[in-house]
Amino acid sequence: MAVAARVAGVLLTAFFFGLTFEGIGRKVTARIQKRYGPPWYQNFIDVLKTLTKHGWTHGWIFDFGVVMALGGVIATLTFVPLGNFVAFPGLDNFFVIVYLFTVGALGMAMGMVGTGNPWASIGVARALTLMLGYEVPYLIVITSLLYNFKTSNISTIVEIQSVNGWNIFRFPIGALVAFICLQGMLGKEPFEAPIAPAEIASGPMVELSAKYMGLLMLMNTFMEFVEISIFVDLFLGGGNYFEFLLKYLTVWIFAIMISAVLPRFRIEQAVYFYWTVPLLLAFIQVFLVVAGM
Amino acid sequence: MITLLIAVPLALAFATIPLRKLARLILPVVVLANLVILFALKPHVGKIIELGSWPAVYGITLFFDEVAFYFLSFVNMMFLVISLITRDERFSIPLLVMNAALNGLILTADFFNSFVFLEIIAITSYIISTDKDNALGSFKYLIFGGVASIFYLIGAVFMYVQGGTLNMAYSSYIIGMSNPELMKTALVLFAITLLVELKVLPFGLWVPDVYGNGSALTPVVLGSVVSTATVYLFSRLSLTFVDEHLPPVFYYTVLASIVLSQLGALYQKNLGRTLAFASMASMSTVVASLLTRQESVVSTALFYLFTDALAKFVLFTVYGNLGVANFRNAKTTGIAFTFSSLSLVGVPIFAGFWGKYYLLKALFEQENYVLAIVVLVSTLIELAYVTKWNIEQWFAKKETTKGEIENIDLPFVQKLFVLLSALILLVIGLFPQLLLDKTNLLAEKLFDFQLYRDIFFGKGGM
Amino acid sequence: MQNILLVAIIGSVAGYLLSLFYRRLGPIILLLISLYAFAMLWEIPSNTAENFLGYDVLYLTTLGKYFALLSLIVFSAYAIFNIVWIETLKTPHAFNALSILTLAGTLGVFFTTNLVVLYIFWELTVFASLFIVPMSKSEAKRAAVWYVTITAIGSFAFLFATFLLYSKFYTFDLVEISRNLSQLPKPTIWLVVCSMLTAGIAKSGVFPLHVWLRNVHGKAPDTFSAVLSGQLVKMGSYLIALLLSIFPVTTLFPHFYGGVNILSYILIWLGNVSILVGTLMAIKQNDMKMLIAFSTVANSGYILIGLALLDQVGFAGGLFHVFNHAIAATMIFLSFAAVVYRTGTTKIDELGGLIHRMPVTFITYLVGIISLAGIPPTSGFISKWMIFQSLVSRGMFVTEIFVFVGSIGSFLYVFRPLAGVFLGQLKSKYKDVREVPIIMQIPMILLVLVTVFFGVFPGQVLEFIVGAQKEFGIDAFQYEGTKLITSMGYWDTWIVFVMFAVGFLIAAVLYLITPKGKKIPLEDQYTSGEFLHNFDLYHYASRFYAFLEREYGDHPSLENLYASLVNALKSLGKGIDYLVSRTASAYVFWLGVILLLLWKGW
Amino acid sequence: MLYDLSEMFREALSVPYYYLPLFLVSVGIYGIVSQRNLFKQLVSLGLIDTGVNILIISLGYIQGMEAPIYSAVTPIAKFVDPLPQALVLTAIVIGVGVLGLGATLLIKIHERYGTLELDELKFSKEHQRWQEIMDDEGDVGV
Repeated sequence: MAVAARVAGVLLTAFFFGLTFEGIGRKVTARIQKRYGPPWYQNFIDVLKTLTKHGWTHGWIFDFGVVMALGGVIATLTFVPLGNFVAFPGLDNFFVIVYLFTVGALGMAMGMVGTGNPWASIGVARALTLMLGYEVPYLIVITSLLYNFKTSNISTIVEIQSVNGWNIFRFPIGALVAFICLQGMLGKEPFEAPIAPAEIASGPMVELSAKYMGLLMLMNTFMEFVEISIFVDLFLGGGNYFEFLLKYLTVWIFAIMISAVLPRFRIEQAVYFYWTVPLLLAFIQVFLVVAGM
Repeated sequence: MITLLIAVPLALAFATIPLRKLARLILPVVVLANLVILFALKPHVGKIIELGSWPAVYGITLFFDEVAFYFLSFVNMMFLVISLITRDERFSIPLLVMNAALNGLILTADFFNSFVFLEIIAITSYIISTDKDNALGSFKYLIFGGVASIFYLIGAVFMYVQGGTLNMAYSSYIIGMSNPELMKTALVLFAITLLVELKVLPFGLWVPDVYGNGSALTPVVLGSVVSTATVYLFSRLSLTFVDEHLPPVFYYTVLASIVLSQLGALYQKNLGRTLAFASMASMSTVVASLLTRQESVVSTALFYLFTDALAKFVLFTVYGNLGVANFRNAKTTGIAFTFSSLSLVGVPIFAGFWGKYYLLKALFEQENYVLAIVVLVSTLIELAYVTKWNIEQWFAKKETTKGEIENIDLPFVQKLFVLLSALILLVIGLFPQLLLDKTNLLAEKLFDFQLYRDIFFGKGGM
Repeated sequence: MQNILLVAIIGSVAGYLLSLFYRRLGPIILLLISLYAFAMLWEIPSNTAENFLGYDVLYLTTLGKYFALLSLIVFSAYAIFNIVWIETLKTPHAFNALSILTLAGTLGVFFTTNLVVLYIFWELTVFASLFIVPMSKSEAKRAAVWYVTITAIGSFAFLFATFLLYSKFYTFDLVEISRNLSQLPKPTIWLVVCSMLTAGIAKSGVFPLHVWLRNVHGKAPDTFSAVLSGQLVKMGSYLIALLLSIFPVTTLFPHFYGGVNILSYILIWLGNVSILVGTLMAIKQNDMKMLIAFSTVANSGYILIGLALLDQVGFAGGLFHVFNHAIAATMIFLSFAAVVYRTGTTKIDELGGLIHRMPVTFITYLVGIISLAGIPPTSGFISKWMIFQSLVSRGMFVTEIFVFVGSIGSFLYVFRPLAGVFLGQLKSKYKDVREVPIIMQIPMILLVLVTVFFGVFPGQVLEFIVGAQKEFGIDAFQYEGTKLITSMGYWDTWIVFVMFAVGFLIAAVLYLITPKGKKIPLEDQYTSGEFLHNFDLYHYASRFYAFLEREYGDHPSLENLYASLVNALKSLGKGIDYLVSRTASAYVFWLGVILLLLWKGW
Repeated sequence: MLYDLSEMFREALSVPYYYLPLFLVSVGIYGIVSQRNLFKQLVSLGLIDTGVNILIISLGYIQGMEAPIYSAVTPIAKFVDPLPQALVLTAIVIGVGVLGLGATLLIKIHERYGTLELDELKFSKEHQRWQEIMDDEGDVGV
């Protein structure tokens, strides 16, 4: 029963704070762009409103894809440690989380392409290509951490940091690379080509309406939560629940601020970028780790 | 008694010149009679026969031992099959003459006689290779053969001048005792002549034009029968009478010949020429193995020789009659073709596999890695084009129209023999020991000059 | 084992004769033989020696048993599918006979440690499968020649090594040889081991001998591609696994990096390049079968990396990946066969929207690619996870790049047929397409269940793998029930699956309690405000990743290199032919030259 | 050590009656190599044959000996070696056979291609094949 409570805790945290932080992010973006911006609870309104409307569907795969996307991300979320708050201690294997994560992504991609709209296909193709770009340096950096600590459990690394100090100070280059990759994962500028509303009509989201939109907004929130949480856990020392949320908010605002002022890369430029600068930096980090520095 | 093997076909050949039809009918009978005589004489192997009761040193002698027996049986059996499947009566008389000469070549123990028989075989070969109006190819063959045979003649006379007798055993013994270098020189002369018939590359350049002309008869007779008999002579000369290796340049030439003729085959766009090059390659492989002068290798070379001759018989018969066939309309023939060609390459469960298997095994036991690698590489190339031609014929594009139906498959008799040969290859493939025992025996005898000599000296004496 | 082999060999003749009466009997016989063999084999304990036709040559290792059972699963699925599919073939009899013969050959390979017997069965398999390849498309003729030639490069190298070993030890028995191998001088060991591995590399489609896969898999009869990719390629992996584990590789070759010896390191690099080549080429393909053919190259690379690590986790991961890829590739190719059965094309951009007509086929493909891409809760993830764990624990970061590129790249390429063939706009040409007959659906559904089942309960597969590891003295992979344990942490397939179900349930509940959506036709779309008259063209399928493809568009091609090599050989042959076509005069001249050479000596 | 060619030549040149066969064989080989006419090639083959035959006879010649004929006047065993002469007789017969056959073949070639010149022959062979291809295609068209 304790497990169920912990799982519920993680999910509710992600729901409330995820949406809240998104709202704050919108506010921050607006202020940077000299606008007033929506209130912090705007995202709750958006989700609830969309979920109560009647929408359109393009067939069962569309419905199935949406459910699979949300379900997959929820499943992933339950394994992510929020600082020292872990639903399944010992089971937070990094690779399991990364790969479980793709279930949701696949569900979304499948459902959206299932609408039959080519803009969605283009968006998904771009998203996958971008993924090919950022995952490689990201995984290299993270695996260098795992190699260094001889474990692939995230919470173990969190524990080690509480003794040794944050990894962002021990591995500054790695943290930098991971953050650049995080920007791509979040789909924020300058790596925003898969969605690009002005170019491909929001790409995967082109045919979304009502509750489908709402469910995918939730999914998106959860995805961001997973991505940032892993970064916070691995580099910023996790900490207790509230420290964790604070760190989370910091990273999130930082990412938002960067995205607010940058234009977007073309997709192959993004891949090229990822495979040159961050990958090189990642290998410098690897060299330092292997050399024991 | 064994003399009949030479006398009867020869006599009947000349007797039937006015009656061509009769010659065609007589040919299988004669060959069958040969076989009967052979098997009747099997208990008497290891004998010499002195014609006209002259002592062996001076007179003409025939030598009949196990080696000769098996080669004779093979040659005559192939001849029987050929005589049964050939419907062309033009070549019956040359075939009779050739049969006599082949028997003579295998039996004779006299240098000059072997030259004469060789020339008779050559002349009949020239005639047979004019099949399908291929006079030009035949002429090319004639020039090659004509020039080459002179070396044999010089060699024979050389042996006589040095040894004082034309008898193989005596003169090689005498020269071997007094001056082995001279013996080797003579052997080089003999070898150059034989290499033309053995289709080793610079000397075998006539082969594609003669074999690849679309005739069914020419390549079968020349490839499966004449080559086999020539291998006999070559192995006798180079293994029994000489204790030393031929100059290494021979070996390297033959090795190059294996690979180059496979490459030639790979390039060909014509199945006949492909097969011609392939038979050059396999004969070169046999020669290369003989040149190693190691008993186990020679034994497997003979194994390889017999299975290869059988496979080539099938391939050439099918090609000669059907051209590039469409096997979907001729399944039995197709299966025989495929079996034989796979055996040729050395695919497991066919006889050819064991040929290559024992060959490689023997080569590795002797640590002869160069030839082993050459054999493997050449097999690889062979595999590529054999596969290509098999697939080409099994999955031919053109659908046969009704008008063509008569000639889309082999006639019954040919189909029977082709299938039979393919099945023999399969049976030998399943039970290789059947043939291997024989070839082991042959190899042992081939190397036993002591025995050969003893038979002569015991009988004739100087 | 002897009985199984004999039944299969006799069965191939029976299959031929019976299909003459009724063509569907052939696949049924294959199915019966597969089931019989499966039942028999399951009972045979490993490390059993048996006679074959009076020769003491059969020996069942756990590894062999594992591969044999896996093959039988693939063949059973193939057989069931063929019962209906066989109607499309022009030459069903030969197809049936050769299919059964292929099974016999491949089982023979797994049942022996005698090198010559292994070679014989190996070639039997190659030649039986060779003649199946060109049965449905005439373009496959050239492909078949490439297939047999490249496989033969490997098998002849193997034969070479076999005889080399024979000349040293006078035995063909692999177990006995491996005991004495260290007595040989170093260069010989290198030569022998590398030559033998070449056979496995050629057969499993690892760089640089991968070039045959594209055309052979792509143009072979549709269901046979499943066997080619799911089973025959695994024969190569078997050989690699057997050789690497039975030879004391770790003591024979010096240590290089991260606890990996130099030979393994070279193999891992071959695996790396295979992954890169396979992935990048797969992304480019427009023909769905060729796409998966290249994916087979990449996955063979994964398997090779796993096996070459030769440790507790990596080796087990490699063996598990064999299982996963075999099942996944079979599923994918069978679903393609179903698509081709109904539509007659393999070009991705000629299809679209088939999910609305062929849902079962789609599900099969979907689960297949989920497993192929290594996404939980299918079994495909387990093996990838194991390989990752092993690589990370050794700090092999360069290899990781390739492995990760291959892993992420696999999402890219498997999505291409998904989007182009099954999703998107349904082409008006295929409006009336129906789902394939129920008999064809059965194997697909069964394989889906197998994949998910072993993804959640991998115990049975792991038991075999652990058995194989123990047999060859490698530390056994640790697992308790559904909990997989490595030195760097563990995970539990069951809990992950449960949480997956919970997440799904939450999403489903959310979906169900919210207002229902209205079903609208595919043509009812956002069209940028344009009037569209032809929705066939409103489908993004051709050059799906054009923006990525052009980044490596002018890559060097090994296929071209080999082709030009063959051309070079042919022009040598042409030179010989030129000599022939010249008239006699030139040759006698040559004769003279040779003669002179002879006299002067060499 | 292999047999030394130059040694052999020196030996041959020291004996005057080897000059003729050497000359004939050289001319024959040159003819076969250089001539583009098939008949001339055949004649060259004949020359080589003759040269070799003479060589063989000279091998059996012993300086100062007499012809190997038994009679009341000839002293016993002061003959040259008779066997090479006998062999040469056979060789000549065979040579005639080969030459005759060669001539027959040439006639056939001439009948078929209308020429014995290799260069023309090549062209006419090519021409003929081309003609055959055209014929085949004509059949298909009809």
